[in-house]
Amino acid sequence: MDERMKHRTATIAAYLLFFAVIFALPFFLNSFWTNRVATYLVYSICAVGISLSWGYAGILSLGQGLFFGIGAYMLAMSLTLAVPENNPVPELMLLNMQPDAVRDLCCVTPGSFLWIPFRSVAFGMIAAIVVPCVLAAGLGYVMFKRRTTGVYVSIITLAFALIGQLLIINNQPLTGGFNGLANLAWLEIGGFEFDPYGPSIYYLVAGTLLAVVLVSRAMLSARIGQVLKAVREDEARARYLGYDVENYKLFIFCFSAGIAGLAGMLFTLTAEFASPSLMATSFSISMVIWAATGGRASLLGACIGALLVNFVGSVASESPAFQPVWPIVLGGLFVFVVLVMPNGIAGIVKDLIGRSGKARAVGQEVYP
Amino acid sequence: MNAVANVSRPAAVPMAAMPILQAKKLTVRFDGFPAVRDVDLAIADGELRVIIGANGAGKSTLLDLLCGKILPSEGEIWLRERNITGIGEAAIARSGLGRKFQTPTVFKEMTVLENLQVASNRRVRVFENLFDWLPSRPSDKEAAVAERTGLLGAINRRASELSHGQLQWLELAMVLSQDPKIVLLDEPAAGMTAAETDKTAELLLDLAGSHTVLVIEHDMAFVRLICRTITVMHQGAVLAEGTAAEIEHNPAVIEAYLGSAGLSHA
Amino acid sequence: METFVIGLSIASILFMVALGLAIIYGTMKVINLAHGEMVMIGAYVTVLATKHLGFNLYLCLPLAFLVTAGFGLVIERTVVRRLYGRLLDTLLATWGIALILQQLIRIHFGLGLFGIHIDGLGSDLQNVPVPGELQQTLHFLGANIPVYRAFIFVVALLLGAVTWWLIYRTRFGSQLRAVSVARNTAAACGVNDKRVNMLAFAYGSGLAGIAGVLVSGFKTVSPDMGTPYVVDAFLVVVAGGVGHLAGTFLSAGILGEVQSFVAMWLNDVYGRTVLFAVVILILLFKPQGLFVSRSR
Amino acid sequence: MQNRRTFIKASGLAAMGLAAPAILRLDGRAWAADEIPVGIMYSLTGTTAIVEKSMNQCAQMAIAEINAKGGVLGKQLKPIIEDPASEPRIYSEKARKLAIEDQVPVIFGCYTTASRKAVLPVVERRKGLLVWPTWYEGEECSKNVLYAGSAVPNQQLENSLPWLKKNLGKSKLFIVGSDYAFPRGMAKTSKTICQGIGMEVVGDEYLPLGHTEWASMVSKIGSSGADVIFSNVVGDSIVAFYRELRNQGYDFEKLPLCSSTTTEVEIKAMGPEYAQGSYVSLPYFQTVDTPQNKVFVEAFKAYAGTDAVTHAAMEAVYIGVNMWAMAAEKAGDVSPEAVVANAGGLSFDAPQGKVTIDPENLHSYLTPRIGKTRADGLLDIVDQYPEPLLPLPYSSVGETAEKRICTAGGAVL
Repeated sequence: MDERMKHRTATIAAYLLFFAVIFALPFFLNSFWTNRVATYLVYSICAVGISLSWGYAGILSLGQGLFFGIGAYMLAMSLTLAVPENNPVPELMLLNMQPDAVRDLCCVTPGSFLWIPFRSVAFGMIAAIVVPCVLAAGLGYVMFKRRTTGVYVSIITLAFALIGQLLIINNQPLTGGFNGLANLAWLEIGGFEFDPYGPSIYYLVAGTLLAVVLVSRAMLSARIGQVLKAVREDEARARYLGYDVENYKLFIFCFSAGIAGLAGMLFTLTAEFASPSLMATSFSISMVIWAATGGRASLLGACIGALLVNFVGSVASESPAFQPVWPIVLGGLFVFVVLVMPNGIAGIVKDLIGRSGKARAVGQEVYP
Repeated sequence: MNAVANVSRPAAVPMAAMPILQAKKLTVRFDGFPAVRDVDLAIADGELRVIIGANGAGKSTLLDLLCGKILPSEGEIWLRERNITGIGEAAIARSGLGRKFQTPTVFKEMTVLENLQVASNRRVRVFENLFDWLPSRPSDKEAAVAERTGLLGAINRRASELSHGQLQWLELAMVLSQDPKIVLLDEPAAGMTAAETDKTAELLLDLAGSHTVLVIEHDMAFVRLICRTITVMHQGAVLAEGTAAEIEHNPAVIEAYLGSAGLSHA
Repeated sequence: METFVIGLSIASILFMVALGLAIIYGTMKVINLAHGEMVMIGAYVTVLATKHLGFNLYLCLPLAFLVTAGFGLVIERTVVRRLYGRLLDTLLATWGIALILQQLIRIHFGLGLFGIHIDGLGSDLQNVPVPGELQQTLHFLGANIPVYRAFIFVVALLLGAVTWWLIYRTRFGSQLRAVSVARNTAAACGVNDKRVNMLAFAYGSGLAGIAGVLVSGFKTVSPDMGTPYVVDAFLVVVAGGVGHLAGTFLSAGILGEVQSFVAMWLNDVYGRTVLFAVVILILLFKPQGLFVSRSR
Repeated sequence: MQNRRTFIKASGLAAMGLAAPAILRLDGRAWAADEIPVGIMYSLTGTTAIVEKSMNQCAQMAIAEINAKGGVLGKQLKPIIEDPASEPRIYSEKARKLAIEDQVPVIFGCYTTASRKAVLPVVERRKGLLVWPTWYEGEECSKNVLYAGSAVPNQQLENSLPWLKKNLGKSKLFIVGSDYAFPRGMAKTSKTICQGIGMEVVGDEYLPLGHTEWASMVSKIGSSGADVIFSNVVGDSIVAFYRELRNQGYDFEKLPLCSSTTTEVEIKAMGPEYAQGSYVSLPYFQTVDTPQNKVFVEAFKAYAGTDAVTHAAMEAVYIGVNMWAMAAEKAGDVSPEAVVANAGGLSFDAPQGKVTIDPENLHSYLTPRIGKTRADGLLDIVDQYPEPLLPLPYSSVGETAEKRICTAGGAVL
């Protein structure tokens, strides 16, 4: 029994250490680095979502950028309306409206009534999480009821995200098109204004990350975590034990979409803009890269992966020595991780802690 | 209800109780080739039925049909008065049909205890398991079924470290902990030592009272140990049904299996 | 009629790029995100050959095939070989390779998107002089068909036939199919699966190189021109049925036509949107691809 | 064996970790007393890298020239170069680094409108200053952006559309563009101008950015009965568009094309023979014969290589850097508020001629020109305004010289 106990205490210690460092950082960083690390933490939340659906349920979604982007847009719409001169109608609609249109949200351009509920910031924040979940539920229901698995899921989600991006760019009078939404007010809750460069946003993001990780850990150590592991290993066997495997996959798919939406919302707070480029394929792929670098089946690994990759990417592109070659540094990091650390950074951390027992078949995951 | 009454069976087998599991005119074709043709089957509650037949006789396909893995081209499957044709594997499993596969399919990366916990959990919906805390020690039920299949000692060992025989028993234990009404077993004794085979036979006989068991088997020695009624399948259809003695003297069976290893060394 | 021809030309380009991917992914289950970069390398080979060696477009085809096949060989030997069976790790590794290749090209050639070249080799480097006879337009059945598009279509057909012959009519082809279906059993029967994989990866990359040559005829050559092609090629391969050559060919045709007709009817933006929607529907309702019969 | 491999892996990871702080310099950068840090933020990688790389070099050249003449207020300018990689997300991040960590008083950066919108919140919130060079769709009136050298729709259309009608006798216009803010803004302004001069707009179509499949659009143009095309297509699509026109048998004598975006860079990329005979409406071409332009072209060729070409976006960067320096000298202070306050009314003898900053909307009076592409890839100037034209950023929603929307106090919609 002691081997399992040793493993559990080591994991808890790793989590405590990680979050201790994260919460202590703002005291050592200037306001720019506080904001930058806050953005990295937003990416970590995304990586946790991917690690959950991919690492624990075997669902690799290459369209997570869509849910992230929608989360960002929902809050951005609320924050746009919160800016005084955007009332009653946001500037982007004034510029694109027909000369004789009524200057009211209901009918200035076709579809502008959709903006009305976003007058309340609370609605924007809730929608940032609920809308991605609803979209994921719709797509997930059709996909999993048809028992789509493996690379088909990845390609369908990829195509779905591309459709989302195209539609947003194409409806400029409604969404601001390719430029997205800038000119946003700061989030204000109960009189307290969140300054993107101050520690307030940093702790909001760090706290959310902690909450997301804790809820996910609790879920994974509860029965559902066990069922998910079973589903990932042998879907048919789980089915013959009476489990509706599709519902479990759907739940995780929606849960990680909600996490992506939440991360998107926090991105809007730290970067103060939302643009369709968040839904691009390259961004969705980089999310998968962060989770993979960190070690797919570990939430902490995903966080570390996201922080490390973004940190190396930023620092390499800024230091004069690496500037002309920073994509090579990044590309080299990915190849290094896959060849030398098959289980990602988490694999290394586990090796260092010295888990007893034969090293798990290194990286041999049988993919359906 | 009238569908149940007019079922016709080739051999007159004393019908003790209302059949718990019934297949009517069950047929399935793969690109035209009828793997199973017009099979009528009625299993009584608590009966231990064995299905024998040469390779390719359609035994495994029949089992796949019963547990919902494959949808029949024609015909129906009834569980007591409920038509369970095509309601999906999970629903069939939940209505009381446990299936053990030929090659032991268990969750190898998980421990024996975890395997049993997944199997014995009857509240299968997502939200029921969301924050339901996982005990680290087996419940009485799990301990009992582990003890019954001789796995109590290895309860915390990873499934991938078990021997072949132990894996078969683990899968059997998992099926049992689903507390199924009917247990479908696909060659449970395959690849086992003589001692293990005897223990399995003993286990199945012990089961017969409380559960209905349907076994597919080749090894006539093992069949002889455990069964009362045998159904012989040949090229997708039911050739004959009856006790071991009747089967061996049935001319159609002998002709179909002249010299085949399956029956001759009975 | 005109739209049909346009659809055909879109289809032939899609098919060209997807063919190489069909080999690599279809038979070896390796997600190669650097496949787009092979198209880019093929295009740069054309640029260099026409500029320094005075090759015309036709000669560039075999040259580009050899160069990109060489690149494919190197990538397979150094990285991909260690990752068989780990499908998703190849995704990560090949994405890293793609980044490295893009930046190497960018440094060596300087920025080549619009042909303006700040450092490194000559300036009007990055466009390819298309041979005279390919620039005319044919008048055929009332539609004027650009000869260059027809040329692409012919090369696509030719390549499809050669690949089909290679896969289904040669020993190497049978070994390839054996390895793709059951690697271990094939190896057990004496098939040197390492060599087969290496050659298949090289051949797939070579096909992408040829696609690069043809694409450089109507598009500028830039370090990151390759990425969009990976997405489109993947859609075509998976929709057509993995590892099923005829499937890839027909699905490229259908997707090309869909995009062309919708673009003519609505606008190009909806053309792309409907294209993606069609792929989603195909994958949902015919996961094995359009042309694979339902197997047991 | 197992633990040795782990040790190697662990040390690799640790080494990467240790190297980081050295690069990071957490405490921000300390500047020598006689140096002014200025930010240069043009993409060196990614899709728009090619045009922006030349802008990066032009900015560095301009700063080197100013430093050679003694710098600004006696202090040398210290350029800090960042690579935003053509991603709005990274533009925003790098702008924050320049504004907060390096505390630069000015950022010379951004090319597309999308990148500017991502940087806008940073400069406006931190009271910084962005000097933005590119011609764009207007509809913006920020007090933290100096639109030095950046033309607005009326400065590209008020000259070209009437010229096409009067000189070439064309009256059926087909507007085509990439699907984003600039082409849509240009289309709106074009429609209002066409109504004024009795020109019929027979088509207004868009296709996704970077889309290179032009066959359907070109045949749609052919069947629309248009006798002249106005193209607001950007990026890689331009090359595919011109080549497809040639492939489908159109030539610019029968069906003239005027573009707002095909500079010398794009012409060289597609091969001059494809663009020969097409028109471009921009304030600057390499062939502008002013003394300053001769010096500018020679200097840039010396700096970036003999076969480099100069183009409108790069010239605008040159204007921006110089006018910022002039405003700072005049104000005696490099702070953004001082520069903005003193920029209004300043004039600079730019390569394209005299350029003046309008005090109301911080845009620039520019001289609209129309060029016709020659065989060698440069453009002959076929039409030129006698003096610089007033910039009207909100012409798409009816701003006129008399009824100004963008004023010193902000936009009044």
